[in-house]
Amino acid sequence: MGTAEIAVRRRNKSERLGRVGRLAQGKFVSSKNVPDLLKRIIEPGDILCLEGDNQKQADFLANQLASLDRKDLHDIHLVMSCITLPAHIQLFKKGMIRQVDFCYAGPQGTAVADLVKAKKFPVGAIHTYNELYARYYIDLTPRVALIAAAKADRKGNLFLAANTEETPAIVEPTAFSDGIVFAQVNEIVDKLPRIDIPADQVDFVVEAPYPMHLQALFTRDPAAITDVQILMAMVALRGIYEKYEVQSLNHGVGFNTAAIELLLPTYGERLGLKGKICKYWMVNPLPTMIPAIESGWIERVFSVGGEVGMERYTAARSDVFSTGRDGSFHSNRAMGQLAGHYAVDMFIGASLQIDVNLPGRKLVVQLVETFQAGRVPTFVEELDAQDPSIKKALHGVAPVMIYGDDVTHIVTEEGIANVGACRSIAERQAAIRAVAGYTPVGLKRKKRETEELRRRGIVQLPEDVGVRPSEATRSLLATQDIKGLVRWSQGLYDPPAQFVDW
Amino acid sequence: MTGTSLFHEQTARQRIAAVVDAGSFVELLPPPERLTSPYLAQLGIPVSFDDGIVIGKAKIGGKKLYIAAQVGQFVGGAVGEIHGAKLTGLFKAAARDRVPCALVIESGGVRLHEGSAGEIAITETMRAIFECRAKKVPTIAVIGSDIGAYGGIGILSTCCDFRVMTEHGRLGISGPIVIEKWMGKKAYDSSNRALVWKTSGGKTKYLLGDADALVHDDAGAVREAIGKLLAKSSPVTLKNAKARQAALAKRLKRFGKTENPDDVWKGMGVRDIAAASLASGPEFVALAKTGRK
Amino acid sequence: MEKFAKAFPSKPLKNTAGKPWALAGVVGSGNLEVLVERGSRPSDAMECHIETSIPGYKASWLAALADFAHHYPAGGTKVTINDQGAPPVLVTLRLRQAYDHLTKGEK
Amino acid sequence: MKQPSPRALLGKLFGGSAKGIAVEKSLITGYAQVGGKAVCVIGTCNGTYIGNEAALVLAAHVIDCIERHPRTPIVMLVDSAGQEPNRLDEMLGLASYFGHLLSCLEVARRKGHKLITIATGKAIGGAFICYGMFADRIYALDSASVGLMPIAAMSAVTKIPAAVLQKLSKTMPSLEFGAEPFALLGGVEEVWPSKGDTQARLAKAIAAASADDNRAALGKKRGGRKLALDIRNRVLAESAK
Repeated sequence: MGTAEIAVRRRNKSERLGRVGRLAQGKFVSSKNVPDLLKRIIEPGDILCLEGDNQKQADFLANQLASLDRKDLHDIHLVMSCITLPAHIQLFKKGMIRQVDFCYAGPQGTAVADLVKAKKFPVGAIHTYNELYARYYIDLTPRVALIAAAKADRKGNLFLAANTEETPAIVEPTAFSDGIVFAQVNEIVDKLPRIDIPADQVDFVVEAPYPMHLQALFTRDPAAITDVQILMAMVALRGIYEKYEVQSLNHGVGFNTAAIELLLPTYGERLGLKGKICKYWMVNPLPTMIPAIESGWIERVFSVGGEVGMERYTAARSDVFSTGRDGSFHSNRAMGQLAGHYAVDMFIGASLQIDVNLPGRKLVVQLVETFQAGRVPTFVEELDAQDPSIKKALHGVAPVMIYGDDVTHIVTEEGIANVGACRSIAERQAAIRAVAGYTPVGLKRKKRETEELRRRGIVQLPEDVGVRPSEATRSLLATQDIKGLVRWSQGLYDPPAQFVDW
Repeated sequence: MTGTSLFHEQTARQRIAAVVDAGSFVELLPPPERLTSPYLAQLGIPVSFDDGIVIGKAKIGGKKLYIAAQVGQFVGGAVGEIHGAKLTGLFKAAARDRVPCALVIESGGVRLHEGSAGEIAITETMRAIFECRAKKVPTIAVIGSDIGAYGGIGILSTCCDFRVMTEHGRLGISGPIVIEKWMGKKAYDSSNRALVWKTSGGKTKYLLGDADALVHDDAGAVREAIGKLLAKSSPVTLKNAKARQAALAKRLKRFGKTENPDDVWKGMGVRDIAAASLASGPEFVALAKTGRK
Repeated sequence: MEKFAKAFPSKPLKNTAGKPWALAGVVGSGNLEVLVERGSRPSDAMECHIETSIPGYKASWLAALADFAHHYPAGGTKVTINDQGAPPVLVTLRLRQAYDHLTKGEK
Repeated sequence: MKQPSPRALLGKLFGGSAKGIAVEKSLITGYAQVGGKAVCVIGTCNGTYIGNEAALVLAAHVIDCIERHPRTPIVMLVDSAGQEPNRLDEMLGLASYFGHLLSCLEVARRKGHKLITIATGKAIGGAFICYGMFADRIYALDSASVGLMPIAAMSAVTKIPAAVLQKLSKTMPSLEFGAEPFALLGGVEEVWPSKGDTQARLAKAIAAASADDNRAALGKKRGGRKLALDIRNRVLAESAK
């Protein structure tokens, strides 16, 4: 019975490969033949994986897929991390997708919301990255995976460069269950700097007419960091990092955390914290970490992905970053996510995607301003969407739910609420109100209640952790602009053009 | 250990306080006078107590000067009727008292919401600036912010004896977005910030001789530069006008068809464009000097 | 634009000498200017006048100002605010800056 | 209103002596006679856009006048839509070229040349600021388009509905576009009927011109710019304390 089933899959794969005929020369496909080839290797009912997270996208293959008609491609069960490109939306608009399992909608959030309203977005579930990768091995194993790599050699070996990202997590489960792996590459060369994916696991390769989409997602211009964010960063440094002596951490990506990174060599140094906190990081190579790295704060960084412009810097700082034998940066999203969940003392960020049932005692710190741009309050009593899971997936910064229970601490410019130490839901709500400032939620706080929580250390105002708000100015940052980061890096950081004004 | 306050990030009041001798600034028509724009009020736009310009008397190194600073955050530092009248009055006071006058610029030019009133005010201020220059009273424009000196204020800045710039400062008339609209994105991509700064930024202006000093993005450096210029003047004479005519004609002949600012830099003796781009103001000045040798 | 005024109970200013006025902040997107002046009556109230470009947040304003008047002896001052959509935290921050300038002189 | 050709306009202003004035690339330079006395003429026509090159041409003529015709009045004609938005001109310092033109005019003024401007067509933006508005006295033909910008353009840039601006302009002439409202602000001494005897008016204007800037006082007197003069005077009074 079991052997018969496996034989079916294997036979099915060879049938598909047989249909390709002259559309490929060995593993190599010319870009103009890609649409036809896709028609022949994908079957209705397939689980199809399209590589694409919030940084790296197999965009050429996605565009080719979106150019097909419903008659050629339908009843697809799409699995992918991030719905990022207009081409992804097209697949739904054309009615090709029977079900989708994904993590995050990112820049297409509004378009996805429209699809949901039009009932053209058949969601299976919204996952964390690791849930999805894990299911690729169990019940969501792709029949066909469309992936992206930097380079291929003549045998079909792949080099993934700095943005290894999720490629291994997709290729392995697919290749080892008779699925088809089809890679777009920026160029085909005689010799690769290093082999990240062996040719053995790759069925087709196309040299795409344009380089893969790569977002400079983690670059935060220090020039845009506000005094309020600096105040929050100071409060977090003293009230969380210093208090709990946080050694290893998973930093979110935002101006708040960028402010913390840029305060380490200045404010952190003054507090005598160097060597005591923040030694091990699970985070992408953030340009704003350069001053802390250069000042000797950071021992080790492991990353889920690369960052545009950081290639020469990360290569030159191989003691801190993972580099391959070729000397260039290496990342791995699945392993990074694992490390981020199991190997760190603390998660901190504005929008956190958190697996429930965390092992051991971890700090989970939500770092938010009480108001977002345009005076939208960050704190709400209840999410106002019909489908909170979709709403949460669509929002860059998810509103803080007063009833949420994953978070141990909430840090705002008003102070810290140690919600993890609260004894009841009512107490938890009071603690959140105490730091919710002048939002509608915050206005409901009662003075006596706040004072009692302060006495017990559950609520801490800036002055309670030794922070003077008048000190919170941009002059405290190790550098105030991108050019300063380049100078800190000794010219090794090459910021993307949109950040260069010199 | 800590970083520094960058001049281009400071507010008008912070700039004045940091540039002049401590405690020496006496503001004229200060905020409690509440001289706010009736135009903006009518249009339902927030007003400001100083109408976007802080003016007064002060000292640098013990020497008296009049000083004004525009508030770039407030309607782009643009000149309305009150703003302009304060500025005209200050330069006229400088001419009357024979006391140097410095203007810290951060303005896109005329405040559109007030129509032609601001336009006339700018030309009245120009006349007042030349009153100062007739009496050899130094007038100094400081351009050190991203908003820069544009439109009528860009022209006004060139009427002063001297221009002190930082690499953040920009000097021009039409801004990049206007030019892009007019000429197309191919001719001028306004989102290409490096090109924008090489077109109108302090470094290029210094190389061409339109900025007299290029200093650190720091109030102390600006203070020092103003201090050095307080005893100097650039007389408005026929001889100087003829020399300038020849220089500007030569510039146009030499670079009039040069598309790439880097080629202008090279033509002016900058050898390593990448290093010069990354250099601070004073470093750039040094690089340009060695290049010319 | 929305305009409102209210006086909040506050202990009288401690030192009566010093600068007659102080200003903090600038009117710009997401920012505000706060002018604090001495010599307002009565001496146990902080008199506030607000003009804001974003209507509908009066409750937040009043709460922030009341808290300030409660925490600092600001009686006998007149506070006038021109606002262009600053978040409440900035209101408190600028008030504190202007207050510091007024009571302690130059920053 | 249909604009007369540049030549026709020059003929109207300077009669037969207009033959001494060159019109090239919409730039006007030359010498002519007004009321039997020599004048120097610089200017723009055809609503042209001006840039670095144009500023140099006009400045050269001003220098020529100072050197060869001492104390001869300079008549400036303005019909220009503004500075041409151009990256290369900006890179080479358009503001400096305009500033140089203004400096040359200032040299002339100090050496006893009277400066008279006539806005003949478009008198808009940087092109008006960079020479025309720098005169001792500024006049405009009633057919001229004078001002910062028309309400429609102002509305497009400020995002304020045109109707709102239109309504406000009834009480705030500064917002209105045209020679008459500009005169209410003091920006124009007098608006001249296009059909009238402009030669006689020009002769009178030259005779009466003086170098003191009377515009703020005029604006206050005429009610179009009520604040400027008083505020300027307050600065002068308080700075003298």
